[in-house]
Amino acid sequence: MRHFDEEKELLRKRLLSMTGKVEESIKKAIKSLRDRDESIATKVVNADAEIDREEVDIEEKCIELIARYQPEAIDLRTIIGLIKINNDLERIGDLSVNIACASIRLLEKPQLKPIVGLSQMTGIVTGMLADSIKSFINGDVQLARSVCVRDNEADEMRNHLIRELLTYMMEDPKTISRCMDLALIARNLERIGDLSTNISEDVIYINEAVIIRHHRAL
Amino acid sequence: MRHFDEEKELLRKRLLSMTGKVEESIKKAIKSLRDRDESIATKVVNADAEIDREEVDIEEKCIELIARYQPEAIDLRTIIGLIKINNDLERIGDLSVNIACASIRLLEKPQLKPIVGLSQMTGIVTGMLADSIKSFINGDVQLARSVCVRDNEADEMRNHLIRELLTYMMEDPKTISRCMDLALIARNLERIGDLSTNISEDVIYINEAVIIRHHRAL
Amino acid sequence: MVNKDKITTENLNLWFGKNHVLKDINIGIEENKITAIIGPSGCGKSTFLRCLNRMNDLIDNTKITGKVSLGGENVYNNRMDVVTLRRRVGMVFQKPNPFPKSIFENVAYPLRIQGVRNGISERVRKALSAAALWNEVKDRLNISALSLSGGQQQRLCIARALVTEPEVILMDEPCSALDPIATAKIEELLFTLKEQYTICIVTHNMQQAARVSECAAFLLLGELIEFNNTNKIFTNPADKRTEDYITGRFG
Amino acid sequence: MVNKDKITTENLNLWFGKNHVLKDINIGIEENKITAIIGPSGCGKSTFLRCLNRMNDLIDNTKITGKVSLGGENVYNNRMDVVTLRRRVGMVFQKPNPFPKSIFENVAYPLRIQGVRNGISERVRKALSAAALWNEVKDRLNISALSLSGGQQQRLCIARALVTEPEVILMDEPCSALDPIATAKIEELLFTLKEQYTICIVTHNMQQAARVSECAAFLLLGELIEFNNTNKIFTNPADKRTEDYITGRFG
Amino acid sequence: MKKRKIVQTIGFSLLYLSVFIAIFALSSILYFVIIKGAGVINWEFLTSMPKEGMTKGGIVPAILGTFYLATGAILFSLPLGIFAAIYLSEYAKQGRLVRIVRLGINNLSGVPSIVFGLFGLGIFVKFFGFGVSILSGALTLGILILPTIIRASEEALLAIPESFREASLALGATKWQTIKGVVLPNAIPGIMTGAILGVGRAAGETAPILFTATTFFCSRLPSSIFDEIQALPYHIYALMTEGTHSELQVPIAYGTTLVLISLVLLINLLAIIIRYKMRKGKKW
Amino acid sequence: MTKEKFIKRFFLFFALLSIFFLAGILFVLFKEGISAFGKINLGGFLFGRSWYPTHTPGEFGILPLILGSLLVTVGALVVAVPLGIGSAIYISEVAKPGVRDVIKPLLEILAGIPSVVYGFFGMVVFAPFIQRIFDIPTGLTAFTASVILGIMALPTIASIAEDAISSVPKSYKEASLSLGATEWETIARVTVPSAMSGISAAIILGMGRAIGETMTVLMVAGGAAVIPHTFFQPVRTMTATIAAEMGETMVGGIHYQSLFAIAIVLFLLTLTFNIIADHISHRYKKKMTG
Ligand SMILES: Nc1ncnc2c1ncn2[C@@H]1O[C@H](COP(=O)(O)OP(=O)(O)OP(=O)(O)O)[C@@H](O)[C@H]1O
Ligand SMILES: Nc1ncnc2c1ncn2[C@@H]1O[C@H](COP(=O)(O)OP(=O)(O)OP(=O)(O)O)[C@@H](O)[C@H]1O
Ligand SMILES: [Mg+2]
Ligand SMILES: [Mg+2]
Ligand SMILES: O=P([O-])([O-])[O-]
Repeated sequence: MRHFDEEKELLRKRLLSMTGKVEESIKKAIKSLRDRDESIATKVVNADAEIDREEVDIEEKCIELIARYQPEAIDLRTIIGLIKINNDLERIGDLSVNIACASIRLLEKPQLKPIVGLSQMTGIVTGMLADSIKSFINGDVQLARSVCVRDNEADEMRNHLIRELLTYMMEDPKTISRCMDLALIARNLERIGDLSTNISEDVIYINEAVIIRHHRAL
Repeated sequence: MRHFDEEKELLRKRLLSMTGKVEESIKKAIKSLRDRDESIATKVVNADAEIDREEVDIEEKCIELIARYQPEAIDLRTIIGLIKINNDLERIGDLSVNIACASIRLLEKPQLKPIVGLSQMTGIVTGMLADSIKSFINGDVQLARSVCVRDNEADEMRNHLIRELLTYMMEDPKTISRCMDLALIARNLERIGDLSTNISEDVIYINEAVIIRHHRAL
Repeated sequence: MVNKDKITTENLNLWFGKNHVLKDINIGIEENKITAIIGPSGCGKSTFLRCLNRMNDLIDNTKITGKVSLGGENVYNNRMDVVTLRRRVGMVFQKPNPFPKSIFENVAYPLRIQGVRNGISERVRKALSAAALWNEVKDRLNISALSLSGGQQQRLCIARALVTEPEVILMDEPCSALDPIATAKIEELLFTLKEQYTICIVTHNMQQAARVSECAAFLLLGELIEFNNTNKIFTNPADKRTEDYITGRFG
Repeated sequence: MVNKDKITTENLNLWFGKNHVLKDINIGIEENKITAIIGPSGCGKSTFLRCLNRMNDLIDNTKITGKVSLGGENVYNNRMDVVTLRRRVGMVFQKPNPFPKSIFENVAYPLRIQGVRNGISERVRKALSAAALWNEVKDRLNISALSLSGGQQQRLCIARALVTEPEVILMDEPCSALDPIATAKIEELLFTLKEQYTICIVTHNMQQAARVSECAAFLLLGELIEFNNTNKIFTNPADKRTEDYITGRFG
Repeated sequence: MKKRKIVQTIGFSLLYLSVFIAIFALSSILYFVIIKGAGVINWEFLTSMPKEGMTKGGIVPAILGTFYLATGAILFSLPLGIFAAIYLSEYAKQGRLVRIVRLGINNLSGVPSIVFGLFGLGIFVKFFGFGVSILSGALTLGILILPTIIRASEEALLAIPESFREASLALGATKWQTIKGVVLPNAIPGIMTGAILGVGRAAGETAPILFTATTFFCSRLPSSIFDEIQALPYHIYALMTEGTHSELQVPIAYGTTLVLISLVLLINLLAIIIRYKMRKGKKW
Repeated sequence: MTKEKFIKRFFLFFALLSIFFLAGILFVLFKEGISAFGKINLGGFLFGRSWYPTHTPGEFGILPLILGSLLVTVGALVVAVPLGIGSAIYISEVAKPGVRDVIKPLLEILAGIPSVVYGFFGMVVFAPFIQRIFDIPTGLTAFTASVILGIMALPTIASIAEDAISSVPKSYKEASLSLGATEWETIARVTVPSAMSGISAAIILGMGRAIGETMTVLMVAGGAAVIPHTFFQPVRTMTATIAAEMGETMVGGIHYQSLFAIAIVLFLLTLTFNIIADHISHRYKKKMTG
């Protein structure tokens, strides 16, 4: 195996572990809301610094690999893909922090009727995220494409949620502020879905050198 | 001048013109709201396809430049920076589409009391965007740093706006749906500010090879 | 802008003795572009290049079948005069090979053998300018060409090839004997030359091929594996073997 | 892991006649790492390398001041025996230079001159394995080394340098006569060798320096401009001249 | 380690010794010839005819004879040699013909000089009927030095890098234009060296002219190329082996030897100087 | 025929001349010498122990001449080979550039000293010296001839061997030194072995030169056509015989013919040497280029 391949492999592994952390953050943020446990949310917020550091590290490593090995063709696409995916992952991390912050705000006030859709949506987007990264690691274009399809589902769900929240707010103006936060959470979850889709698109680019983003119907 | 420099110059120019388009989109989206002119918003939505295409083109060109010239040191950082800035610009484009869509939804309903803050915030974030790109083109690290500072201002403004909107909603639940859209617009503007900050950070990285993002207080 | 092919080969085959060195090469070298030939050592790059101006005629035991057309005419036609052909298709070699004459006489040589008498110095000046060497040597045209640096010598050889205004310039690893700085200068020169000439360059420096060329051909064991835009070849080659070679996974 | 310096130079100066070729070089070459020396042609890279095993002694009119320490001992001390020094500091040259002997005898040569009698074939096998050549030649150890390919010859030379288990291996552009595929093989070999040896490599292929080395030194007109981590040099050099050279803006 | 150093010292000593002996032996020859010959040489010795049955007088016929023979030989073999060398280095394709030609040249150069003498005797003197004459001797010597000339010329031509030829051909020159314009001009110094060495060799040879050109004594200077002549080398031999007053002849022989040696060495020196100059100036 | 083709044929003609001359030599030798074998049988000629061509009937056994030639040649080689090769090694490997620039041209110049000068020197200086030292009746012996011939062949051998040694790539030397070999080890184990074929070619060419040498041996070997028993007796070589006797023979007579017959033997002998040397140096070239 070429030395470059070893380095690339190492980077892939780091990305995978970063994904694990990010996924955990999302789940925890939502869990803190469900279990009404502020400490979990705080942990998510605190964990972000590490993800941020890791992101910076990985990006530096990628640039170093380009600078040192001048990769071409699939190797180059992989590294550029890594940079972008890494970026997206970090943003997903930020989004879970956003969710956690909203959760903390919500926990200061009495509980609203629990929103089932939120957990369900979390399931979908973490699934998307996991699959997009899996597709990257395995070079599985099929799986990547399936993630893109699932994005519509997530969008659908968010719209549904927002509509539900609107009704709550209309019914009881006292809930407005809380509903706004819940809407924010829904939006963030949806954005996580979007970013996972981005990742999947990058995977497709890496493997087939076709940039497909924006081609699908908006 | 080296051939590579020519190519890089060309790319810079393209990025600049893309920035112009994106800026225009943001301003138009807000203008459509202010002037209550749906046609302007529609134009924004339609113009996005071109921005998307341009983004894909620029990114391909960047990868091509890496593949063909194996740039090192500042050249490499510039190209990687270009890829990231390009990405950010496209996202800003998407955000203005989001604003335009919200605007279209708002225009279906009677006008709320005009929100002065929104125009003001638009001014701030478009200023940030313009400056961040200017700092990139001119390699002006000073300017880039100033953009990062202004981000707090934008955040402040958004919080202020959201609080104002909450009051409206509480006062008159009929406005809830419209206020939600306005809040969305405020959030999107704030995200434009965030992305401009990202761009500025990239500019600093390109020129000083120091990755500063996440270092500043969150 | 539709570019037409300046040189095309059709089923070009070449044997050195029993050694089948080029196998059914079909390629179209576009006008006013730089085409690069890449491939591992011994794959037939130089041989291919030397087919185009019939320099292989000098080697014994060579058998060639197929067609090489230069602007529509078959180069291996009996009516094609080799001397005229070589005047139309200039060549620059791996090692700078100026004659041990003065700078001026080096560039004037092709004119002199053609019996040109008038305007020689003007044409020499033009060729040296085109080869981006004029400013460096204009005050010492009479010193020996051998006292120039390697990179200058190579540009002198380019000027010498340009002076009779060929249609095509073939370059066989023109920078492999030069250091990176001289190489960079030659590469920059190529970008300006291609506006007027059709250039075909052999290089085993893949990065160089990537930098300078618009089209690239990948040869392997005498076969043309892939011929495409340089961008395509270097970001997304169609053939697995090209990809392996480009990314250094080969062999 | 703290790495200590295997070789250090202190204010190393060298003159060829009146030509001041190395100027106050202070450098520390770390143990079990690959250190690359880069710089434009004629900047003194080879000369610097040849100072480390006193190969410059062979050149007349050389004047050297300053210190070169190998594991603490000054190499230019009178008590230092050049023959022993060269055994401790092996060297691999630009052009593969196997002796016109069999493969086996090439590698056995350093042992034979030292008067080793026992276990020669075992040590030859080990050296050839370490140079990643054993599998390719094990069945034909008695054929002439000159019938190997260029890349194989270079690995043979590496094996020959390894057989006496030197502490340091100096390489002066070891791949510049090789094609990209053979080069890739040697580069891979370097990664495994550095676990056991301290390696210092001169190359004018910057990409190669970037790929293989952990530390890199940039020389210019005999001065050490920058000496740093390779990462740093190639992504963010501290000196403007390094940056210009690395990005090809030089000259 | 110590043992290796000692071996080295012994080895080097042997080398010094052999060079010393070689130089000593050769220079002692020069020494004797110069010491003993210098006294004999004067203007008269160089410019007058021999007198009194070779026991007195000068050696002018021998000097002239050697001059005629060497000039004739080079005039004959230089064009032949150059043309042959051009064929070999520029036109010949590797193959049986060239191998045979080359073998022929190598063997011709190895043929003992006395055999050339017999050949000259058989062909020029007898068969063509030139008799014992300048012409026969010059032709014989010419053939003798032909391999030297061909080799030197070929070497000079081969030293012209192939890249010059390729460059010229690639610029649209014909083969002959290439030879004329690029190859030959650069080979001339090398060819000249060969020619000069040939002259030196021709001037010093004795055996080939024994039966083809020389005579012990001739009373007048030659008037045509069909005349017999004296020559320096033969003169030395004759003085030592013929005649009856050896005590008078030996000093003359010393003088003649000094003249011959000076002549030949000067010629060789010239060739060597040219060659060194050329090597220095050559940058390709 | 085009101009270019004509030019090529023109040059070809001259290239073939050497062959033509060689064939001519062979032809002349056989034409004049072959009829000797009609009168003397081949075995008696080659192995006959006495050479009395002027007796009646003449005896034409050239064994003493062949042995004389061989003895002198071997003796010459014993002198010339170690000195020549030692000098060659010294010049190319040991000498400082300044020294080399003097010694090398000196040897080259000395290589040009005509053979008759060596003969002369041998006669007037060296032979009397030998006579005195060893207290023998005449100084003109096989030994004297060997030494003089050896000195004469020395520059030739040295110069060819030097070429061979200095054409050993410098990189071999550097490689060896960098592996911790001493300079002597480098010379003995790398440089000289690499140049071995070139050196052998030099020796064989030197041998050819010695065996074909005429004037020197004619003047210093003493000229007795008897089978030699010691080094310190006069001998007569084939070349000397031809040179000495041709002048006195009757053209076309048996003596004349037998001298040509000797030339045939000589010619074939040197031809063999040359072919061997050629073969070796050919192989050498192949070896050096891999
Ligand atoms: N003059 C020749 N005679 C016989 N075979 C030859 C000759 N020149 C080249 N070949 C053979 O033809 C094949 C192709 O050679 P060519 O020189 O075209 O390769 P290349 O791709 O240019 O390699 P490199 O990168 O080493 O220059 C090789 O196998 C080579 O051995
Ligand atoms: N043997 C020598 N005698 C005199 N000067 C020399 C000698 N070798 C090198 N130099 C000079 O020393 C300087 C440095 O040479 P050196 O060979 O170290 O350069 P380099 O950096 O290795 O260049 P390159 O990349 O061309 O190998 C040059 O100016 C050169 O001319
Ligand atoms: Mg080639
Ligand atoms: Mg060097
Ligand atoms: O054979 P010679 O050299 O003595 O003429």
